[in-house]
Amino acid sequence: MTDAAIDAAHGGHEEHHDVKPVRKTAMWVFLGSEFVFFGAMISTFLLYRNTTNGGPGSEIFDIPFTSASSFVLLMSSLTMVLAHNAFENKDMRQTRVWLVATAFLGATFLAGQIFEFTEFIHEGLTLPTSPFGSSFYMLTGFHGIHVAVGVMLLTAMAILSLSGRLYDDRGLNVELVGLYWHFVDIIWIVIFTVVYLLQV
Amino acid sequence: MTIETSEVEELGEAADAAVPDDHHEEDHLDHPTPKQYWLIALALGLITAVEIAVPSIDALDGPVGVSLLFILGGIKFGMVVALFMHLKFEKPLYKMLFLVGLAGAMAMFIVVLLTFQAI
Amino acid sequence: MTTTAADQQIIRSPGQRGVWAWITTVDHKRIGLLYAVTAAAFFFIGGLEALLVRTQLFGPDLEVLSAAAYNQLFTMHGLTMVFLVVMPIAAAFTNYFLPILIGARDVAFPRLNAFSYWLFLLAGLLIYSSFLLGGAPDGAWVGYAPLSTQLTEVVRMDFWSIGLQLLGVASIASSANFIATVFTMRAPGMTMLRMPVFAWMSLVVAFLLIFSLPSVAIGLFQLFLDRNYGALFYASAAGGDPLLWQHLFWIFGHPEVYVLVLPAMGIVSEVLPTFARKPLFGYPFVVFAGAAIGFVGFGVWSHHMFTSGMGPLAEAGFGVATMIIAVPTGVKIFNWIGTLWGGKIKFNTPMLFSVAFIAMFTIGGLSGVTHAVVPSDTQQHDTYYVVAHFHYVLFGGAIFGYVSGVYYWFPKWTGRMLNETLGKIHFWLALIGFNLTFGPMHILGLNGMPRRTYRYPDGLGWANWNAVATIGAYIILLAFLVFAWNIVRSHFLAKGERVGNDPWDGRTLEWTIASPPPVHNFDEVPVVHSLDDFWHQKYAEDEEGRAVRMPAVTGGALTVDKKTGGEGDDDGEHLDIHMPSPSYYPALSALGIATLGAGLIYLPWGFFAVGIGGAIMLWGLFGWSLEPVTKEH
Amino acid sequence: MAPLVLVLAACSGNGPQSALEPGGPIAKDIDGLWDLVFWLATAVMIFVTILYVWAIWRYRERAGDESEPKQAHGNTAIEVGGVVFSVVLLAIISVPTVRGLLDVRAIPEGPDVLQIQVTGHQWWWEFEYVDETAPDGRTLITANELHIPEDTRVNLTMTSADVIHSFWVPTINGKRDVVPGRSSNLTLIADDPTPPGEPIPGQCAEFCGLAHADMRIKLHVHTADSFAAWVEEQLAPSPLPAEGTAAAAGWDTFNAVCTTCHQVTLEDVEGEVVTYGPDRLITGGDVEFRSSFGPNLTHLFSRTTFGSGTFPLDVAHLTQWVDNPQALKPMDPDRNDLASGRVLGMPDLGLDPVEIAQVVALLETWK
Repeated sequence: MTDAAIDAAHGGHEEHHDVKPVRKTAMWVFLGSEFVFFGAMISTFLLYRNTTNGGPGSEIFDIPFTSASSFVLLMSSLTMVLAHNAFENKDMRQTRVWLVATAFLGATFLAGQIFEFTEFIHEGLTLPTSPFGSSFYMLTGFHGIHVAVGVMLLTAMAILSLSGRLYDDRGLNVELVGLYWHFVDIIWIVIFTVVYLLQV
Repeated sequence: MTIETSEVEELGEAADAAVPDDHHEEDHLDHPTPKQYWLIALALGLITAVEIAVPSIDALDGPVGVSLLFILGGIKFGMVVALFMHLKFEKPLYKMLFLVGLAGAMAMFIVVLLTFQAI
Repeated sequence: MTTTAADQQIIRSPGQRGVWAWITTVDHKRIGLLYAVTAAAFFFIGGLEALLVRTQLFGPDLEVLSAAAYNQLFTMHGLTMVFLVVMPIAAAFTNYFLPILIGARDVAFPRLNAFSYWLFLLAGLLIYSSFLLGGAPDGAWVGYAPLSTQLTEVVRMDFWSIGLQLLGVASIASSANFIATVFTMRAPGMTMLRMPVFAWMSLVVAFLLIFSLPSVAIGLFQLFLDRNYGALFYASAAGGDPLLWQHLFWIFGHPEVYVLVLPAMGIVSEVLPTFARKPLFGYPFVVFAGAAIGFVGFGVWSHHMFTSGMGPLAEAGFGVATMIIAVPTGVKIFNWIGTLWGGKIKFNTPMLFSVAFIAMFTIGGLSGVTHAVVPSDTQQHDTYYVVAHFHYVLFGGAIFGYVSGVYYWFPKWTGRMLNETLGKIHFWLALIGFNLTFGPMHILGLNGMPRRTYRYPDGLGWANWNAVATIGAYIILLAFLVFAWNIVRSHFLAKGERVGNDPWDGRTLEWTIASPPPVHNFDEVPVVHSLDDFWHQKYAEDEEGRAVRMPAVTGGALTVDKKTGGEGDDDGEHLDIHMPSPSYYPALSALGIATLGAGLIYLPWGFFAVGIGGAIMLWGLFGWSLEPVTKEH
Repeated sequence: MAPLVLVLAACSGNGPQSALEPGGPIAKDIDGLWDLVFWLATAVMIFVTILYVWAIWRYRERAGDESEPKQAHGNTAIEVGGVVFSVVLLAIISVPTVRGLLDVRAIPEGPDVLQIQVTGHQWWWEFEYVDETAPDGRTLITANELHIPEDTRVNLTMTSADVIHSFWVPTINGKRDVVPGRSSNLTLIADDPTPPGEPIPGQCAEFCGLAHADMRIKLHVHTADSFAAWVEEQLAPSPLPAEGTAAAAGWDTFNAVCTTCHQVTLEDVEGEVVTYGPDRLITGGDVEFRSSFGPNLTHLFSRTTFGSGTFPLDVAHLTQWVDNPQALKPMDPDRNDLASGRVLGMPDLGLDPVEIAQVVALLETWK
């Protein structure tokens, strides 16, 4: 986004510096703040976990199905880190392969989520059913939006890599998108445990 | 969650380390190899399998199972953060930013839930 | 400014004129000025709203305003002053001076910076457009559910929730920007503990925002879903709990108070040493105290909820935590007094406002301690006593601090001084008007007058003090008209005295560069050797520790004489500085997001606007990420 | 500033709704705590002011003095001392704070406690004396004017029918929010009976929409005997008007229009007692509250005010009210939705002047 600002700080005639710290700092700051974002939704869910207003509750969860899609998302972290690794080794073909694989796994997870939502709606759980329904759909929905944004970024990068425009010093770079993607994954690790597995 | 007073000196150093002047190449130090990444993923998959099994084991009903799930989830969380996100190998500044967000959010929302007697 | 030579070298020409130059600017100084001008405009609107409110309350049972109009006006007054005045005026100072104070040429992400401004402006305009579209938000700035979710067919509170959401996005973006700037862009030698206090406070504020805004963002989404999609987060009949909103709001809302006041404290910490001609007493303690206020500030949100029924345990805990805040606040006050002690104090206008800041803030701080005493707070909560308290903190505190900053840095912005006589008239009118307005409110509150009431009956002993408060409010208006005239006279009528780089014999880096500064701030990035580096370039200390002026050094930016001023220290012969090029994509992206937000208010047919806004946003963001940062030759 | 605030505080008459004029033991405790904190804060203020004014005066720049000041950078001992000093001060106030908090929050128990259920509505108060029952099992329900005996512990159990309100009679106790879906408690103990017709004022303290300012409370404190008499009088039904009077014509209108929202308990000439009007239950947490859509009008004219303590109860005001309620009090009845329980005020009933006079004549009979 701003190599120029870095340049500016040091005068253009000085040697070109590693520009990553600026972007990476901002990315870690952003991820830190995302904890508050998801923390608010997770605690809302915990508060309303048993507030089903006569509608269905957590008994409608299909744990084997969600476990499978959780596994898919977990593995997408592997492909993401392999993409980053290939990029560090300047292997563009490998990078592209792993980026596409990550996007594909992410899309699979999203498809699973859409299927799950459809099932739940059939069983009578919707946003206006109960505070439980409201907080469930909001939490998993916002996570899904994060995944969707990630899939879009990964796809954009895969396309950019075709024309060799995948740079280290752009806002849209493999390492930053990777951080974001892993973050979305760790949030799902929490959601999977707290929402699905802890059915007290 | 801003910076705790006692951490300020440390923070200053961390920040100074982040100034682009210093030619830190630590980004590229000690990262796991692709093979290790596969092994980490395998471990994550196995832990997930155990997690899924926990609710169906009657002996693990109640607080034991709950704590086990939290521990297993925590291990997965930590592995992805430390190894896939490379935070283990990163500057203290990034660790601080990430952990302050995590710890702060947890502390605040646990207090919120406590005021509702929800946990 | 004689930057002609440099202009030819700098790719982004500072000579661009007209509206387009301002829309596409990515220069942190121009963006800072945009924030300042916008905040000033909103300040007069918000002030007008306050005057209408005060006029209605001049006597018992007056009928100047209807209840509906009153509720909209006090809601908009609060919203405006918090989100559209004090936050942006703090952002104005931070934008303009944070990079300069730490020796940088711009913020870390100049285009993101421009995006934050445009989104802030459009969100403000969106909220205000509600006046033309059936009525402004009327649920108080805190928007407590379920009052705020009650009338879903009336869109007023949707303007509030969407507007706040957009403002939150703008603030998060600029906070991440400032944090990255401070951690990665400091000049060589500018260690964290050599940063001016104002830079420190800006950093603390950025952290406060980044960790508090997401909480209210979730609350606002929940309210929005409740209002528009039948979600049941706050529907008590279905088991939803209205107190959840209060937690999510105040987890943000309390740190927000420090967001509003800490930058003002930073300004005061710059002004006092300059005019007392002494270093800030206990610099590390002042810095630590500011950080501690921010840190503890995250643990006290529920003291806004002492009457809501959280249970005695939580109330006791939050009460004691709230008292702890008084400790670092006290540290700051005593260090400011320590700074004055033994100094040689010049009472120029900036100093007068800073001195008044400390006095008024002390009163506000002490009345704050009385809120921590929970049983006592059950009497004071939601009364005019609270109104008095937070105006002492936010007006006598924050606003006085920012006004001090305006007088202090105006010569840096414009190259011209504000008039001292007018400044002193402004000061005394503001001080008297302020205390007349808000002093009596303590008594009104203790005597049982609740806030947010559009009328009150005679016979409760409130009439006289309300009349006094209203008269005070008009004196404040007078004071700020004088202020506005002072600015117009000095800058726009060009009658202000021209000054050089360093009119106040300052201590920090901004005084080493031209007034107004060149686009690239520093011809040569300074190397910093100590706190108050510039002062130490100018003064040594003798054996007794008294300051001794050194002969002017030659070379670089420091060939500045305070008497003549160093106009045009920019010899720029061999400057080859690449500043980022102007870009319209940030403004375009902001326009897209704001359009999208506006569409959400008028669902379902607003989906049209959502679609258009989304398309504009994507266009903006793609253009943004694909365009090179600097134009190729 | 501190002296100015003191002077202002000293020369102000406090008024009947002032927290500084406590009329009961709880408010007195709170006021005592306030006094402690106020004087401590004032002492700190005076100390700081003296230091500050002295520093400003002593170290101002004087004409002709060209010397530069000593460059003092700080003093750790002073910093530590200041921190310790302020921590000690705060410890001094935190102990009584916590103790006072526990006292204020304690819910009184025992057979001598008068139990009253309070329901907050936009924009009026409903009071049910759950232990005061008529022979036919009716409980005592009244609105806006609360009656309690002196020197008796009264436990209010409160919830809201719509948005958050806050019950506040400053001279008796601090405020307590009234939250929909939850029940909250507040203890009232009043020292002295109020003179007839001069109740203690209070009002809603949490912003609750359009007429928040007009959601007031009147608290009548009785001697034990007069309270018992009041209870007996209130539990008795009001009379159904005799045939042929203006009031009887008013009753036809009332029964057709007003009982949609208002409850009234009447006794006809045969001695049959009937309660007209809607009856609904509102849950606040674990407690159920009986409620209607508008104030219960049985014995309306035993009250001193109407419109939630806002207007004096006389024929002139009442006529105006029945004619056009929104002209007196800002409300939003067009958005009433009784099916979903949403009531935002009394609608304009569209009655002609004759009907209005008849209805008012009827109301006058319900003393």
